[in-house]
Amino acid sequence: MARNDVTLEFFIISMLNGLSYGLLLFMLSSGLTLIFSMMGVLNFAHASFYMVGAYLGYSIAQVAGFWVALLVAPILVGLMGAAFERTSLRKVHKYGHVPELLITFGLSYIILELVQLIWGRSAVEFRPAEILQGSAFTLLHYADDTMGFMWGRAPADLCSAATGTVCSYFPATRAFMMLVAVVMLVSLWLLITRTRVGMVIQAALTHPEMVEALGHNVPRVFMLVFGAGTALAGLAGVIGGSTFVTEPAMALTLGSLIFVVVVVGGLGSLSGAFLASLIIGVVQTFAVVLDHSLASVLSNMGIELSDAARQNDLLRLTISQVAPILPYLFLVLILIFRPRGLLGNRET
Amino acid sequence: MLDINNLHAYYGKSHVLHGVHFKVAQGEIVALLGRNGSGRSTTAKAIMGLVDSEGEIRWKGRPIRGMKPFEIAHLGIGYVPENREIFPKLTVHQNLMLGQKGRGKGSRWSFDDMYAMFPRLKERQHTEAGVMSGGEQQMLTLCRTLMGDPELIIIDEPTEGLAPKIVEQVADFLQKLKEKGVSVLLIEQKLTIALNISDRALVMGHGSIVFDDTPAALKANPYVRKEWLEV
Amino acid sequence: QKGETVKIAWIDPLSGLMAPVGTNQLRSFQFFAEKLSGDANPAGVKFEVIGFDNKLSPAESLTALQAAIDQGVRYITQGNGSSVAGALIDALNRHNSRNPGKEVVFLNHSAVDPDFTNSKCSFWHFRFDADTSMKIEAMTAFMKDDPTIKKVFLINQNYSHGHQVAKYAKESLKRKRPDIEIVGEDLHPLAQVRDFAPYVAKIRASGADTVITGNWGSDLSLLVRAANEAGLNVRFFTYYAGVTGTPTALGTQAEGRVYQVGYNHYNMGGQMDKWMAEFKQRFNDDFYTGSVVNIYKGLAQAMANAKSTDPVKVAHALSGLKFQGYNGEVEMRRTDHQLQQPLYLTRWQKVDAKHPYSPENTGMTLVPVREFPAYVASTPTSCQMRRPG
Amino acid sequence: MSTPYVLELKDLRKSFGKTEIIRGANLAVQAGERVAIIGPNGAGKSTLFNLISGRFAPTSGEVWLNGQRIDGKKPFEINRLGLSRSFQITNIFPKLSVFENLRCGVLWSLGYKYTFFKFLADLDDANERAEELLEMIRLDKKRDTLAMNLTYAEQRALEIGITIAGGANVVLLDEPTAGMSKSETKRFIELIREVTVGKTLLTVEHDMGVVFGLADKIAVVVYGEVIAYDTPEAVRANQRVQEAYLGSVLAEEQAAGAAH
Amino acid sequence: MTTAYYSFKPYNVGRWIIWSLFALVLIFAPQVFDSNLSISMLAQMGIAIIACLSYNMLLGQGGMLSFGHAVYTGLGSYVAIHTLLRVSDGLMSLPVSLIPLVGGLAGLFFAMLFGYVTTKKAGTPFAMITLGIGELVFAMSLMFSDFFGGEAGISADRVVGEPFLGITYGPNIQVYYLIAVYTFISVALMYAFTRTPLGRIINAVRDNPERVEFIGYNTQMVRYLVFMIAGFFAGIAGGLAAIQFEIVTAEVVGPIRSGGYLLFTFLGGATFFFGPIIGGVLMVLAFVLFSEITKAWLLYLGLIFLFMVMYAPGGIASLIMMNLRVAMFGRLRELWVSYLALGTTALVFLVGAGAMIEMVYHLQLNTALGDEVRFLGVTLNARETSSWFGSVFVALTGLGLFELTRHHFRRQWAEIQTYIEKEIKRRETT
Ligand SMILES: Nc1ncnc2c1ncn2[C@@H]1O[C@H](COP(=O)(O)OP(=O)(O)OP(=O)(O)O)[C@@H](O)[C@H]1O
Ligand SMILES: Nc1ncnc2c1ncn2[C@@H]1O[C@H](COP(=O)(O)OP(=O)(O)OP(=O)(O)O)[C@@H](O)[C@H]1O
Ligand SMILES: [Mg+2]
Ligand SMILES: [Mg+2]
Repeated sequence: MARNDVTLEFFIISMLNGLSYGLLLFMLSSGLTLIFSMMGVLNFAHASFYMVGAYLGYSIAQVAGFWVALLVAPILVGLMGAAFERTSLRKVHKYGHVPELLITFGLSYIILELVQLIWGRSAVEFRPAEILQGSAFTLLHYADDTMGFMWGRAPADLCSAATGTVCSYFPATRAFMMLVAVVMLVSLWLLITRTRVGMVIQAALTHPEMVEALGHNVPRVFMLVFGAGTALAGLAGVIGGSTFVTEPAMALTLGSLIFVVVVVGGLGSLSGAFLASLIIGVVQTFAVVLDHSLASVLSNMGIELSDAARQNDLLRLTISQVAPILPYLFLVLILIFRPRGLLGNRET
Repeated sequence: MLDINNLHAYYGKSHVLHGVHFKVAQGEIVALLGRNGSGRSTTAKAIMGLVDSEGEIRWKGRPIRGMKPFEIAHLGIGYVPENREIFPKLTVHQNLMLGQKGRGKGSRWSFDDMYAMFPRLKERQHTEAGVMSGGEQQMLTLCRTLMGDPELIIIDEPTEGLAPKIVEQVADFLQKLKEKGVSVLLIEQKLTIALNISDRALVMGHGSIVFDDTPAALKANPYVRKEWLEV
Repeated sequence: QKGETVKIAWIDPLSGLMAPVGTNQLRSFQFFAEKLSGDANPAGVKFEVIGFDNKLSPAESLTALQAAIDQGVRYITQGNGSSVAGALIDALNRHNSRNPGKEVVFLNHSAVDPDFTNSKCSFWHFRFDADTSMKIEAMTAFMKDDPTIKKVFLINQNYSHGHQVAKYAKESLKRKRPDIEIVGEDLHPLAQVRDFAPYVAKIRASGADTVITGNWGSDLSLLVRAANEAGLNVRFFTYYAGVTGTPTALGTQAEGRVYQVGYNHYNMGGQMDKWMAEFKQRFNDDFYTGSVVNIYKGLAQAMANAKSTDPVKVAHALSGLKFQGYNGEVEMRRTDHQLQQPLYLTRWQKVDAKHPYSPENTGMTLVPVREFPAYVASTPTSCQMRRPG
Repeated sequence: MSTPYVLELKDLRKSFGKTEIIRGANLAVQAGERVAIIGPNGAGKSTLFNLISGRFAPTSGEVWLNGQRIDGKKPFEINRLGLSRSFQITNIFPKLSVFENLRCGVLWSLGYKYTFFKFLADLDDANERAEELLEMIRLDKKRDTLAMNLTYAEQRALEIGITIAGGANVVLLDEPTAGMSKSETKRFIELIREVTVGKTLLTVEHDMGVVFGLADKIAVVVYGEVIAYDTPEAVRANQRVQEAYLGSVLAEEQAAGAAH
Repeated sequence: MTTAYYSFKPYNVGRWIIWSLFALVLIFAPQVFDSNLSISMLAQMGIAIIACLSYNMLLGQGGMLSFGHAVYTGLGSYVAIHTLLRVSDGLMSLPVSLIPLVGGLAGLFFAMLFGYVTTKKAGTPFAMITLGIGELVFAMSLMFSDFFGGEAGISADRVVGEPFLGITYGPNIQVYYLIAVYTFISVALMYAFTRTPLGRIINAVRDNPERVEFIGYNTQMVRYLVFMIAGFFAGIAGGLAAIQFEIVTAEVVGPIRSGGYLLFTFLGGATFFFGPIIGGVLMVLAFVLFSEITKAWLLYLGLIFLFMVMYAPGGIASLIMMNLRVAMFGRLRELWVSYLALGTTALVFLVGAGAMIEMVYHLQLNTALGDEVRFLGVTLNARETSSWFGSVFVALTGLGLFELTRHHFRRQWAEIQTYIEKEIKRRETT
């Protein structure tokens, strides 16, 4: 068993890890919220656009550097999204939500295959810009159990075993990730509250003809929204891809998780998505840290277990092992007890 | 101003309008009468480009058939549909906002004008439109279209489900519109009001215009009324 | 049997998570089918490989098996995913007993679950890889002599392979270095985790100086990368550091801190080097599944001895066969059909004159730091094999 | 306890958020009566219907149906107790044929409930009943047309058909003739008369023609209260009603229009 | 909904014919396709058909979009295989032929369990809950290896107990006929269901739940009941799968599988009863055969879906019904030519495009075997421009001609439809 004496810097670092991971989730889900809640489209290809963002970012970074990629890749992805909306999604809009969903389903297959054709089937080496590869700051834990903090990466000699100082670094990429996510939140919030687009779309969901008859170009608005949503996914892709890994499997692993975020947060509620992402990020991170299982808890409580019982799956299961399913548990419970989601204003 | 020639309209395959002709002049109220299913609403929808149609529709001399609804709307034609298509999830106020073009600059009508006309709406301006009473929704649709400051307004059964008292108000209001130089194409069931306020009356039957003259003439013409309006 | 064509059905993933590895291995099989056919082998048979994509799914694999058998295939090979291997073994046991005269032999190139040569051992199954217990045996033999290792952390994927690595590691460490403290053990979902930072934080908190992991693919590269970023300075003892994609991800930062245990490495020397060079310039990919070579060599030898390509005869001949593998004299142990072969412990570091070969052109390579002759790595078996008459 | 009344509202109240919409409505309807409910827009007529039929639960007050207390019950429970309603905005099963629409309306009342081991085709009583209804609402020609392809008037008729299909003895109709021309309306009133013989009928209407043509009692709802409940003549004479609702000329004219 | 009013004619000859044909196909299929593989594929088709039909009870008939149907087929499989193990360990005695029923009961049980929460809601919440539950069960399947056997799964031997009339279920063919029998009965039962009161009310609930509440039905209850029935048949499919493969692994409860049911049910056509049957067949073809034929199968699959959804949102079944309608008005004959033209031009295009795709994949995957690609008997060289030119040219000409014929066909089709409408109107009036 790992010692779970949770030292302070360990706690801080874990918390930051959780937050930054949550914020990545938010970057992804914000785009989905936009599309899902405004157009009512369950865009199963959203994570695929995330992947495309990462790969495009990778290729662009090769020729023009990371920062250009950070700017250009999302735009390209956005254009792709818009194009898809215009050529395919729009055609099936009138058939209702299931066809819309299925067409994105099909799209996700296609994207996956194309990506593998273009960039191959194994991971590509996508590294963030130089300055991001270092550490944002270092937490020092001196031999005399006092804590220290310093920007950037603490010099090696300081952290050598000799001095007995323990250094925990916090990667700059993650710091950057958090920054971008927050900026994204603010700007999106402005966009939605300061413009009529949101209203037009909501109205168009129920009475598209009427909205047009009032002089709004509904198709174009839909296209823009979809483009914007996918662009956000692209942005998340560049950052997520360079921080973690850029590989064909990256879409699959996040695919359904972001739906959880959007629904748990409450359809149409950006702040909800934000909250949900953070919660899920932090919960998952800390769940990993805890090694308690029913068995260990029981035995800590002085209850003796037979070997058979100790071998029992359910009892043996540690919290860190169930970490990955917590979001879905969360989802089901929310939908049963609070169908409108955490901060949602209307039923999904 | 509006000039319709030999207009045909279809729902998918079924042929509903068979060659409709009529004109609407500046600042004139024209009543479009007829039985259920005679094709009046379809005519309205055809003008707005909401159903596929053939023939000729000219607005200020320029052909508008085949344009997109929002383009037509921007040319200054407003449309009030028959079955209260308010936006249920939005509040009354937001509904009105969506009626505006751009930010509603230079529009003849302000929110206050609307609330003044139907105080009921002012009371409920922050409730979801979806939960409002049938009548209230009817008022809302009318106002919403006016916010767009149309020069011609096509109204499909505006007094539908309104209390008699309100019906009178609406009638008066339509005349106000006229004074402000707005033309009105009024689709109505209630003969009395329609004939009281309109300058011209059209009667529609089986998808074409079967009578086009002054209300007086219509009153005086028992045949048309028997044939095309009563049973 | 001279001049006969021996069809071998390759049933492994070409799509999904393991696609890159699968693709690489299919290429390996095809490549060496060319190299070792005809006069190049004592039996003078021509090998032909038919690839089936099993999408890493046992059920799909069984269907593929059906297809293969319909095409008259009598030899199959597979390696990715012990779950699939297990399913295939069961299926073959049933098939061979239900359809005498149509027997099929299973040549396992990479599935390392010890059960296959112990509790679940079967006469029809031959393993050319070294199973988990053997690799751990070698790994710990190396760790035994390194006093700087005091605290070990076990992190593995939450499925049978991971479980076994953890299990055997704990056992043999207790045996060889009771003083080493297992400061932590973790099982994480397979190929789900994108963010290993929490695990790294945990490892750091546990104060470990060494990590043992059976992780492969992104689970390994992400783990190491996260460790680098957090400045976690520990050694990693791994199984699959050299496999497609991982070298790139390890890059230069992991220098000197990542070890791999295996039955081959990138600088075996001699004929092997030529082959690898050719393989590389042809596919611009690295050959790392050495068992492929031994499969062909062993199979051919057995056919030569049996003077036939009939699977039953060949199986009997192969069982207990001693032959020259690319890595020296090896033996297909009769009792459990586990190939007895030397193992190598290698370290991830810069290429040098003696070790020029660099996987995925990273400028890095795996340098052998210790070689274990077959008998060291060998482990006992509990197999009671039912041998057909 | 039992009352002489089929339907009885006792000091019924309903508020949405802060705004109270129904402010203590009282009404007692006798068996077989035809009651028209009139009142200004937004007075609370439809809401009243929603409270009675269980779509909303009242904030306070009681609703009695056939001597049973039903306020707060679920719509389907109330329906099973013999009360059925139609909607102001047409509310049918668009993708089913006219006949199927009606048959669905019939099933529960004939006790088939959630049956899944009998064939619909073999439920003769249900099918006959459905066919009758088809005749009644004069849609036998459109028997197999999908409901969504009917004209507006026809859809209204179907709406009524479904409403009475269950054979409930209390029927609520919300603006049944909305959107119909005079002629259509006349025929429609006839139809309603026929299909509701022997039932208790409550209907919301703005068309005075219909009101005076159909009702033997009129309830006037203003600001969520029933301010008058009496015979047509009495109500027409009633001063408050005049200014609260009818307004001058028009009412006269309309009533006249309907009178002949 | 399907043309429900046929159900009135007391004795419907057409239907008798169709059902007997169905039976005959089931009986003689393995005689025609008699290799091991094709027999096991036929068996799998039977299973897929049951699964897809049961799924369509939710999607097509109840308007319930489920992302977790594999939970019920899968758990059915697991319970079935555990039963099989018990039987072979002699802990209980049960003829193998009945084990699918055990699976069915399991499906029913779990549908009862989970359905209680899921069917409280409809629409998107429903979809999302099923998604959540699906993911949960899948994740658990890898955690509780006692029951799920980890990723290695649970395997068993179906040859247990005394052979009954010489039936051991050893040989594929015997298993196939077991499955065929189950398939026929299940299909018949599920068809019958659409003809029952509950079967009709669920349609009403799909169309307009609110109104249903006002004709005496509790919509939640209706959904719940149907959900359970669907679960039962799903479980049967699962049980059969357990016997067919003799192994059950975690993937059978996985989201991918659930997605498969959704996709192929839709592809087959959710609005008609027989749609999912087509879907089931295609499902097996796609996953087993298609993936053998070409490496690019996932790409093709994706494209097929894209275009099907765009141009035939009613699925294949709707295409068939449309043409039947045309045929009933005796206008189909004129269309043959156009269809032929469309078919050929489309084919030409596909050949070209296919060739290119294949070459790209070849370059990607196995340049090992030289640059030759065998494609439809032709040998292409992935590195020679000539091959590329060739395929591009073929593809383009194909596309061009296709567009031309399509326009012509469009007009023709529209004309016929108008005619039919008129005809219908005329018949109504007379
Ligand atoms: N969506 C539709 N699909 C098919 N036919 C339609 C549709 N809407 C209307 N129709 C048909 O078109 C004809 C004219 O309809 P329209 O609504 O214009 O009549 P109307 O004069 O407005 O009568 P109403 O008083 O019912 O509004 C009717 O016969 C109707 O059946
Ligand atoms: N769910 C709700 N939430 C908030 N307000 C509501 C709700 N339902 C109805 N109201 C309000 O209650 C009032 C009465 O509505 P109701 O539909 O009963 O009027 P009505 O008498 O039917 O008028 P009409 O004759 O125009 O249909 C309206 O002002 C409406 O806005
Ligand atoms: Mg109309
Ligand atoms: Mg009302």
